[in-house]
Amino acid sequence: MEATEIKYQKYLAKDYKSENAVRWCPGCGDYAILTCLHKALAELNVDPHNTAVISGIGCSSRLPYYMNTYGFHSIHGRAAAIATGVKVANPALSVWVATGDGDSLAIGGNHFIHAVRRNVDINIILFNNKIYGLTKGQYSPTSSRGFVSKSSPYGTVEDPFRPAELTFGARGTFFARAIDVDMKTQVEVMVEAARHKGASVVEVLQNCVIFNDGIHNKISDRTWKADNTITLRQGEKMLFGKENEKGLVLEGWNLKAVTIGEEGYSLDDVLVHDATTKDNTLHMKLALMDIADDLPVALGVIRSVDTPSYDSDYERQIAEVQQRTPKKSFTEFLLSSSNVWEVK
Amino acid sequence: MEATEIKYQKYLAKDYKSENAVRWCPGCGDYAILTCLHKALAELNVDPHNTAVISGIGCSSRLPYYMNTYGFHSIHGRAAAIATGVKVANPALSVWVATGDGDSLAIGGNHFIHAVRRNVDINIILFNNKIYGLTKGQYSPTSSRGFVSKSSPYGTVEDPFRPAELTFGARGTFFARAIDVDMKTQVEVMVEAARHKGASVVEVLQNCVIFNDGIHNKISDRTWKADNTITLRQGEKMLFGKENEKGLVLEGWNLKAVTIGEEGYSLDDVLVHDATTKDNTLHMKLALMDIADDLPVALGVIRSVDTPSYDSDYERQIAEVQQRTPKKSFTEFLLSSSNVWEVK
Amino acid sequence: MPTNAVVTDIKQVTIRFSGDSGDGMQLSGTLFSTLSAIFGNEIATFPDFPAEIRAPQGSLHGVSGFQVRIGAKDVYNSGDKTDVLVAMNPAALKVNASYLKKGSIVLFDTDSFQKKDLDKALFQTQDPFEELNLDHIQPVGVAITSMTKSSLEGSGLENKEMLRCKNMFALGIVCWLFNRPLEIADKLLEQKFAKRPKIVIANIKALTDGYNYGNNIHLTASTYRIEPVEATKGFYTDVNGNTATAYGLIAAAEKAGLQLFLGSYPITPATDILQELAKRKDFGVKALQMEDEIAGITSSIGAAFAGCLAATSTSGPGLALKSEALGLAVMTELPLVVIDVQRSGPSTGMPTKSEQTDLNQALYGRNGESPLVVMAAASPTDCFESAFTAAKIALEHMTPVILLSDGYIANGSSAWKIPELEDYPEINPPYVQNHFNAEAGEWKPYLRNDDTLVRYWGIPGTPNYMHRIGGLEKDLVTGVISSNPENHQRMINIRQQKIDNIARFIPEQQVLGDPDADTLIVGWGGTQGHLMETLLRLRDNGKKVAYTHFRHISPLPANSHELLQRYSKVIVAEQNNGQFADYLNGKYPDLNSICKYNKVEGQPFKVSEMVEAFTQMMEGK
Amino acid sequence: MPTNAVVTDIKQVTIRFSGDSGDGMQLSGTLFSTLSAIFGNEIATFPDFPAEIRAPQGSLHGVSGFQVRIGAKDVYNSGDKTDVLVAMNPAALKVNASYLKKGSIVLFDTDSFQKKDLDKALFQTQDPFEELNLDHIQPVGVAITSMTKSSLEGSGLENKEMLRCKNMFALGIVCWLFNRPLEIADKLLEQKFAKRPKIVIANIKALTDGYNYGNNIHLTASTYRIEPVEATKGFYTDVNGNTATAYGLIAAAEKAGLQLFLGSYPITPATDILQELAKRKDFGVKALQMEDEIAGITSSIGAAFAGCLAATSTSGPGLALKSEALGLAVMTELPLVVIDVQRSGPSTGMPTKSEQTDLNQALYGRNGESPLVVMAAASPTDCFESAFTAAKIALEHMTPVILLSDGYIANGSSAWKIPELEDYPEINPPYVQNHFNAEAGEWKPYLRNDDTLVRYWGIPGTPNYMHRIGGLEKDLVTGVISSNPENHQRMINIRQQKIDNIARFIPEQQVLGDPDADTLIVGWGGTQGHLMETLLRLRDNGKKVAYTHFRHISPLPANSHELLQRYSKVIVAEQNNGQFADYLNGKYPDLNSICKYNKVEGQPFKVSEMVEAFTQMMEGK
Ligand SMILES: Cc1ncc(C[n+]2csc(CCOP(=O)(O)OP(=O)(O)O)c2C)c(N)n1
Ligand SMILES: Cc1ncc(C[n+]2csc(CCOP(=O)(O)OP(=O)(O)O)c2C)c(N)n1
Ligand code: SF4
Ligand code: SF4
Ligand SMILES: [Mg+2]
Ligand SMILES: [Mg+2]
Repeated sequence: MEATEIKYQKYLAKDYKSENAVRWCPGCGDYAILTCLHKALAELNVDPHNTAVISGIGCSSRLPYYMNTYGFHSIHGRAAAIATGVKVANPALSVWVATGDGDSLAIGGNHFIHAVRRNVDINIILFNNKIYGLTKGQYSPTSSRGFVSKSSPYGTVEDPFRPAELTFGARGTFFARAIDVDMKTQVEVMVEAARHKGASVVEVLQNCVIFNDGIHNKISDRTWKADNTITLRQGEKMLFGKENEKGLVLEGWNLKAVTIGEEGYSLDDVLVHDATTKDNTLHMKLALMDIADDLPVALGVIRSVDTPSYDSDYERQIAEVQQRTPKKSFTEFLLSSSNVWEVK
Repeated sequence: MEATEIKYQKYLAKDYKSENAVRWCPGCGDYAILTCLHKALAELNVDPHNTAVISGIGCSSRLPYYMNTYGFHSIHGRAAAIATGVKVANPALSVWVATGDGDSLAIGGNHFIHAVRRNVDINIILFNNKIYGLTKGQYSPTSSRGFVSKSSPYGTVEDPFRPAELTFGARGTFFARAIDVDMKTQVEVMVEAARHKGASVVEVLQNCVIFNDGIHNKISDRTWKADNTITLRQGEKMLFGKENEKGLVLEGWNLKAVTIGEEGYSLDDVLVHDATTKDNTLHMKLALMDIADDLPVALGVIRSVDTPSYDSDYERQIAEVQQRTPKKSFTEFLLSSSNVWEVK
Repeated sequence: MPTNAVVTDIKQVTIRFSGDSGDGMQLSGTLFSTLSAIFGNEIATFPDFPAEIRAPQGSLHGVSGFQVRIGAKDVYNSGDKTDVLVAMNPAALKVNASYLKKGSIVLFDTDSFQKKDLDKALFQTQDPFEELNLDHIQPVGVAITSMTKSSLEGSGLENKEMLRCKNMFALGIVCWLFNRPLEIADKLLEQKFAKRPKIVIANIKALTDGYNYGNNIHLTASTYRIEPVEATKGFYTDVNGNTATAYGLIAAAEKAGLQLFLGSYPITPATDILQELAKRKDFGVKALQMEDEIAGITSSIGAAFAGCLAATSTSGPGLALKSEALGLAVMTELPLVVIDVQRSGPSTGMPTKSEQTDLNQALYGRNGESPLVVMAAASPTDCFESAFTAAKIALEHMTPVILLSDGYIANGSSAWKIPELEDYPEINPPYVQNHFNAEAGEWKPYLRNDDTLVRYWGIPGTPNYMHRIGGLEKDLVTGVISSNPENHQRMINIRQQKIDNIARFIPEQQVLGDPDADTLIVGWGGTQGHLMETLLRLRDNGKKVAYTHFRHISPLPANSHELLQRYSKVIVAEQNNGQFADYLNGKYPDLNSICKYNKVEGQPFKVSEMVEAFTQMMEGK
Repeated sequence: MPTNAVVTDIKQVTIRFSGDSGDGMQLSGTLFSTLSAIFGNEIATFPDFPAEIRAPQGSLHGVSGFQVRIGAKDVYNSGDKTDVLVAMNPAALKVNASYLKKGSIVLFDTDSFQKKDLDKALFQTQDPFEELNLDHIQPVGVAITSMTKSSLEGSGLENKEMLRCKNMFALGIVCWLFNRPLEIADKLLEQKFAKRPKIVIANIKALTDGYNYGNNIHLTASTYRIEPVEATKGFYTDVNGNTATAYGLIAAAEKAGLQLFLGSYPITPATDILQELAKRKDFGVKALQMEDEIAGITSSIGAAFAGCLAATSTSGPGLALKSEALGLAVMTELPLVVIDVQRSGPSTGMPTKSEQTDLNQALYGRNGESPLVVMAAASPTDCFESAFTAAKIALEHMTPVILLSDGYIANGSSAWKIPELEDYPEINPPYVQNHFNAEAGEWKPYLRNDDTLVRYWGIPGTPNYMHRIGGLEKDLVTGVISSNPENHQRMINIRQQKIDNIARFIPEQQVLGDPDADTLIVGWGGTQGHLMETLLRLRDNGKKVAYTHFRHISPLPANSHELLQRYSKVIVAEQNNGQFADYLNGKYPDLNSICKYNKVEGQPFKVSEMVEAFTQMMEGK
C-alpha cells in the first residue's frame, strides 16, 4: 500500500494528536474511537502528513480537528464523495472518513453506497450511535422500529438500515464491526481496514451518553458481552462465551449458537471464519446475527476481499493510455487533431 | 388494497392511454413497458383517477405523459421521494414510479434505498437499459465493468450495482424482473407488484436501440431465451429450457443448473420457488444468477414478503393517537396546553 | 414578599441566567419568563446556546445563556445589556462581562468560583471581577451549590440529582429580587415534572429556600418591582417562533380543511418545527423525517400534488439543497410553504447563531427565471401570523412561498394571546371542480383564472380531471410540453405576473413614527423588536423619524415604491451585507436615498449602537 | 467549379441544414462549416437540437437543424435568418419558414414531400409553400432520396445505409452552390469514418454526385461565392464552446504544473465537457463521472484540497444542487472552477435551448454571505480564454470561480487559431511552503497575504503543514473554530474584500464604438456575437453608439462604475428578465440610466430586432 510502506522511523499514537481541545460530552464513546484511531495509525506507521481525515457533520464528524494530520470537516453527508476526490487525486495518501449513522446513511446514503460500489481505497469509520447526536436527539436510519425520539414521539414506523447489509448490497469488499469500549478489537479492525485495498467500512457501536445512553448495553456491558458477542478472526474457529465454551454451527441455511459438548456438538462442528471468500452469503449471515435470535453479535473483520480499487485502476488506465500515446504538449496535441488548417 | 378494490365496471387497457403522442425512438423497449402497464392496470381494474404515476428525468421518465392517470414528470432522481409524499398524503391512491437506471441508482440512489427501507407502498418500475439514454449515451451505475461509452472512452473501472442486491441491502420486501419483449411476464409481475403491500421493485431489462442496442440480447433473444432465463413462479418447481428439461438444484451454498435425468438429478431434486420467506438468502442467490456462471437469469417475482407498509402504519399511528385523545379544535388545544394564563 | 428591602419601581429589566450547558439555565430562564408573563408583564427572551457540542464542564465554550427581558410595556426585544446576571461559574461571568450594565447585579455561586473553576475559564488571577475590570457592578456571592445540597438533605435524591436543583435555588433568589409570587412557579414545575413527584418536591423546595434566602439576608442589592400591566383581555400562553410557526401551519390547514404534511430533515435552528409537528398526530398532521433536505421538499411537493397543505422546514444549508426542487414547484405551480430559519453562514458557519443572510438565496437561488413569494416573520408571535398567511397565499395562488424566520425569533419567546380561528380569513384553494367554469373535458392543467393568473388545482382522486404536470416548459393553453420560443417568453412573463399580482392581495405597507419625518428606517424579518425600540429612543431623543417593517418581500406591497420615495433618507438595517437594500435599489433604480446599516455578528442588533449610528446618518454622517 | 451559372460575390451568407434527427444534418452542417473555415472564411455555427428524445420520424418535434454562417469577415454570430435552407422533409420547412430571408433558396427533397410526409408535418394541403405563404423564396426541388439510392447502386451497402448518405448528396449540392472544392470534404470524411472504408467511399460518391448534379442542371438559382480572407498567419482548427472550455482547463493545468481533476455528472448541454476530458487520459486528466452533481462538486473539492486544479461542469439544475457545497468551497477558500453551461429554465425547462437566466443563481445561490468570482464566456473560442482565466484566478486567489457559458456558444463553433502556451501568463498558486515567510510551525491555515488577503495552500503530503479546514466559522488568526461575534464580522468582511481585490488583477473594461456616444450598449456572456453585429449595423445606420461586453461580473472591472456613468443611456441587453441590469443598479445606486432589453425565448438574439429596439430606445422610446 503506497500510503503505509514501512518506514524506519516510528510514530507514536501521540504524534497523531492535534493541539485542539477535544469537545465531546464527558463519557461519549467518541473519545475511545479517537484514541483507537491514533493507535491504529501508529501501528500502521503512516506519516501524519500523508494522512487525510475527512468528515461530514455530526458529533462524530468533529474527529478531524483532533488529528495531527491533514483534515477536512466538510458538510453533512458528503465525506465519502470528498474522500473519493482526495484519494483519486492523490492515491499515495492514507484516506479516512469519520462519519455518523445520520451523516452517511441518511443524507449521505448515496455517496456511501457509490463509494463502496466503486471500491475507492478509503477507510470509513461509521460511528453508529443510532441517533442524531449533534442536533440533539432525533432518530436515525439505524434506529430500531418503534424507537421513541424527539422526532418520533410515538415511535418510528420504519425498519432501520443494517450497515453491513447495505454495504453488501452495494458490493462492499470490507466490513468490520467493533464496540467503542472494546479498544483492542477496534484498533485491530482499523489496521485491517487500512491494509485492505478498496473501500473499508468499520462500524463502531458507539454510545451517546446524552441522547441514547445505553443503546448498545446488551452487548457492550461486561455482564453480557462474552455471551452476547463473538469476535471473528480470520482462520479461527467461531467461539465465544466467557470460557470460549460456545460456538457457531451451520444448520441448514442458518447459523446456530451451541455449547460445545452439549446436544452432541463438538469443537469440530464449529465453523472456521474466512473473511476472504468472494461469496458473501455467510458473511451476511454473520453480520446480521442478533441476540433477539439467540445469536451473538459479530465483531471483528467480517468480510475482507481484495479486488483492485477504483483509484488504482484509474491510475493504471492513465498509465496505459500514456504508454500507448507518445507524450505531447498541449499545442502539439491540438496541431495533431483532425480539422487543422494553416493560414500562411 | 385500498386503491384496487374490485369495481363492477371494468376498465380496458386503452382507458389508461393518454392522448399524447408517444415520443420514444422507434424500436425502443420503453413502448412495450408502457403497453404492459396499461394492461396491468386494466387487470387490476384500478380507477384511472385513483392512479398516480410519478417519474424523474430520463427517456423512461417520459412515461407519465402517456398515461391517462394523474401523472408527475418531476426532476432527476427524486421520483421515489415524491411518490413517498403522494402515497403518505393519500394512501388510497395506486402509486407508480417510472424510473431509469441512472435516475434511480445514480442521482436518485438515496431516495431509492430509503423508500425501499421504509417500505412505502409504491410500485417502482426500473427501466434498466444500462445506459443514460436521454443524455445520449454515458455509462450508468448498472453498466458492466469495462463498458465503453461516451463518458468512459477507455472502459469503466467500477463494478455496477445489481438492482436486486441493492434492493435487498435496503431490506426490500418485493423484487421482480422481466424483459421488455416478454410482455406476458411483465404484466404478471406488475400486477403482483401492485398487490404487494410495501415498496415493490420491478426491474425491466430494457433495450435502448440507439445507445446500447442489444445489451440484453444474450437473454432476450429468442435463440437463447429459453436456456438463458428462468421464469420463477410461486410454489412451482424451478424449471427452464425449451422443454422445461432443466432445473435448479442446491449444491452446498450454491445454485446449480442441471438437466433432469442427467448426472443422477431427478425432478424431485429441483427446488420449489417460495418468494414469501422472510429470509432472503435464496432470493438473493436467485436474483444474482448470471449466464457467466452457467446459471439462467431469473425472471418473475423473486421475492414478495408482506409486512406493514410505512403509509399504512403511519395512518394506524394517527388513528391510535386520535382515539386516545379526544378531538379538539386548534384553539381548544392551545387552551389546554401548559403555561396558559388569563388576563381579565 | 420582601419586607425590609429597598424596592425600586422600574419599567423594564433584563436578566440573564448563565452557566454550564448542564446547569439548567434554559429551564430557569423559561420558568422566569413564563411566570412573569403570567404575572402580567410583557416578555422577550433570547436563549443563547453554545455551539452544538457539549464542551468540557466549566469551559468558556460550554457557556449556555438564557436572557429574559420583562417590563410593564414596550418590551420589543430581549435587551442589549443585562441588569442582572446569574453566573453559575467563572466562565459565565467572563463570557457575559461586556454585556453588563453599569450598576448591574451579578449573582454568582461562590462554591464554583474556586481556583480550579477559575482555571477552566482561563482566568490568570484569583479575582475574576478585578481581572475583568468589573468595578461598576454589584457582585452578590451566594454559596448556591452547598445551600442547595443542605436544602435537599433527606429528600431521598442522589447527590447528582440534588445538584441539578441549583438552578431552582438561583431562580428563587431572582424571584425574590423581582417580587414574583412562587405559586405560579410551583404550578409550572408540577406540570413540567408531572411524572416524577420526587423531583417536583425537590425543585420547589430549592426554589423556596432560594427565595427565602434572598428574603432573609436581603442581600446588599436593591430589589426591583415591575408592575403587571393591563393587556387585552383573554387567554395567553408564551410561545417561541418555531412553535408559533408550526401552529400557524396547523391553523391554516384547519381553516382550509386540508391535511397538513411536512417533509423535513433536522437542522439547527429549525428542528423544533419538525419536532412540534411530529407530536401533532392528534390533528392528523403528517410530519415525516426524510433522509435529507431534498427528500424533505420533494416528498412535500408530492403531498402538495396529492392535495395536502404541504410544507418543508429547514435552515440555510438545507435551503441550498432544496434549490433545484423549488424550481420544480415554481414550474408546476404547486402550493408549498418553505420555512427557512436562518442561521449564520456561509456554509456551516455558526449554526446556533442568528442572522439574515439568506434573503438573496430565497429570492434568487434557483436556475432560470423562477419567481416565487418571499416573506419574513418579524417576531416569535408573528411567526404564527406569517406562517398562516404564507399557507394562505401558497394555497390560493398555487405557488411556493418561502417564509424566512431566524434563530433569534425561532428560539426567543413572547407572550401570545391565544387566537380564535374565527377571526382569521378563509382559505379557498382553486379546486378545479369548484372553480373551473366549463366541462371537465375542456380543462387543461395550466389554464388560469384570468384575473389572478392562478391555475386550478386538480387533485389525484378527483374523477375526470386526470392530467400530467412536470418540470418541462409547457404550452400556455394545452399544457403539453413545448419548446416554442414565443410560448416560452409568454410563460416566463405569466409566471412573473402571477407573483406580482399577489401584491393586490396583501396589505399595504404601514409606517410608524413621525408622519413628516425626512428619514425612514426600513427593516424586515426578526429585527423588528430592536428596530421598534430604536425608533422610540430616537424619538425620545427628539428626532423626527419614521419606520416601516417589511413582512412581504416578493412581491413587495403595492405602495412600497411610493412610500420609499417620500423620504430623503432611507436607512435599511439588516443583519447581512445589504441584501434587501440592493434588492430595493434593483427594483426602484430611481431611488438614490438608501443608506445601509449592516451588522453580521451572529448576535441580535444592539439598540444603543443603532441609536448612535442612525443619529449620525441622519445628521448626514 | 460551376461554369455557366450566375455567380454572386457576397460578404456573408447563412445556411441551415434541417431534417429529421436521423437525417444526419449535424454532420452535413459541421462538414460544411469546417471546410469553409479551411477554405479561409470566418464561420459561426448554431446546432439547434430537438428536445432530447427522438420524436416520430417526420414530425415537427423531431426536426434537427444546423445553421452555419460564413463570410469574408465580421461573422460574429450564426445569423438571424437564412439565405439557404436545406429541408429534408416538410416538417423542416414548416419549422424554419419564419426564418427565411426574402429571396432565399429552399433546397428540398421532393421524394419526402409526399402526402404522407405532409400529413406528418400537419399540413392541410398538398402545397406546403403556398400554405406557409412562402411566395418570396426560390424553392429548388431535388429528388434527393432516389438519386442518392441510384448513386450508390452497386456500392454493396444495404438500403438503410444508402439512405443515410442523403445528407451528403444534399451537401454536395450546397458545395456546388458555394463553390467549395470537394477535396477538403473528402479528406474530412476519410478521417471521420477512418475505420469503415466502405462508408467513406459511399459518402464521397454521394457528395460528388450531388455536386455534379448541381453543376449539371445548374438549378434555377444563382450561386454564391464567398472569397477567402486574409487571417492572421498560423494554424487553425474549429472548436465549439464546450471543447474550448475543456481545453482551457487542460491548458491552465499544464501551465500551473498541476493535475486536472473534473468531478461531474452528465447534463445537457454541458455533458461534452465531461466527455472531452474523459478522453484526455493522455494528459493525465482525471475526469470522474460521479453519482450526481453534489458528488461531482464535492469530489472536486476533495481534489482541490488534495492539490489538483479541480473543476466541475454542469447546467442550471445541476448548479442548484451544488449550492450548498459551493458555500463550503467559499468558506474553506479552496480553488475550484465551476462551469455552468446555461440552458432554458426554470426547472427542467427546455434543456436543449439556451438563455442567460442563471446569473442570479451564480451570484446569490448560497446560504449566508458567500462571495465568489463570477465570469461569463463571450463566444465559442472565448470559452478557452475564459476557462484559462477562471482557473488562474481560482488557483492564485484560492476561491471558487463560477464560469457561465450557455448552450448557444457551447454547441456553436468558430475557427480558432491554435494557441501557443508560451503566450499565456504564468499561474502561481500560493503554495505555503513557497510563499509563507516564517517557520512552518507558525503557520495557520487562514493566515493571509496582507496585500491580496489570499490564504496559503498547504497540500496533503507536504511535511510540517498538517492542518484542518472546514465549513464552520474560524478565528481570523488561529484558524480554530470560533463563534466570536466580532471575529465573524471581520471574517465576513475579509472574504468579501478578498473577492473585491481581484478587480485589481483583471483587465479594465474596454469600450467599442463611438468614443463620444451618449448611449452605451452593455452585454455579457454568449450574446457578444449578436451585440457586436448590432453595434456595426447601428453605426452603419449613422447612430453614435458605444458597446461594452463584460467577461468579469464578480468582481466587476475596476473602471466599471466610472465607465457606466459616462453615458446618459445604458442599454443592458440580456436573455433573462434583467438580472445583470438589477445587479448593476444594486452595485451603483446612483446610476439611473439603465434601460433593459430582455428576451427569454430560448433562442439566440436577433440582430434585426435589436437594431430596431435600440434605435427606438435611443430616440427616447
Ligand atoms: C445540510 C444539513 N442538513 C442538516 C444538518 C444538521 N445536522 C447536523 S449533524 C446531523 C445528524 C447527526 O447525526 P449523525 O450523523 O448520526 O452524527 P452524531 O452526531 O450522532 O455523531 C444533522 C441532521 C446540517 N448540518 N446540514
Ligand atoms: C439534476 C439533473 N442532472 C442531470 C440531468 C441530465 N439527465 C437527464 S436524464 C439523465 C440520465 C438518464 O438515464 P436513465 O435514468 O437511465 O434514463 P434513460 O434515459 O436511460 O431511460 C441525466 C443524467 C438532469 N436532467 N437533471
Ligand atoms: S451528544 Fe452524544 S454523540 Fe454527541 S458528543 Fe455528546 S454523547 Fe457524544
Ligand atoms: S435513446 Fe434509447 S432509451 Fe431513449 S427513447 Fe431512444 S431507444 Fe429508448
Ligand atoms: Mg449518530
Ligand atoms: Mg437508462
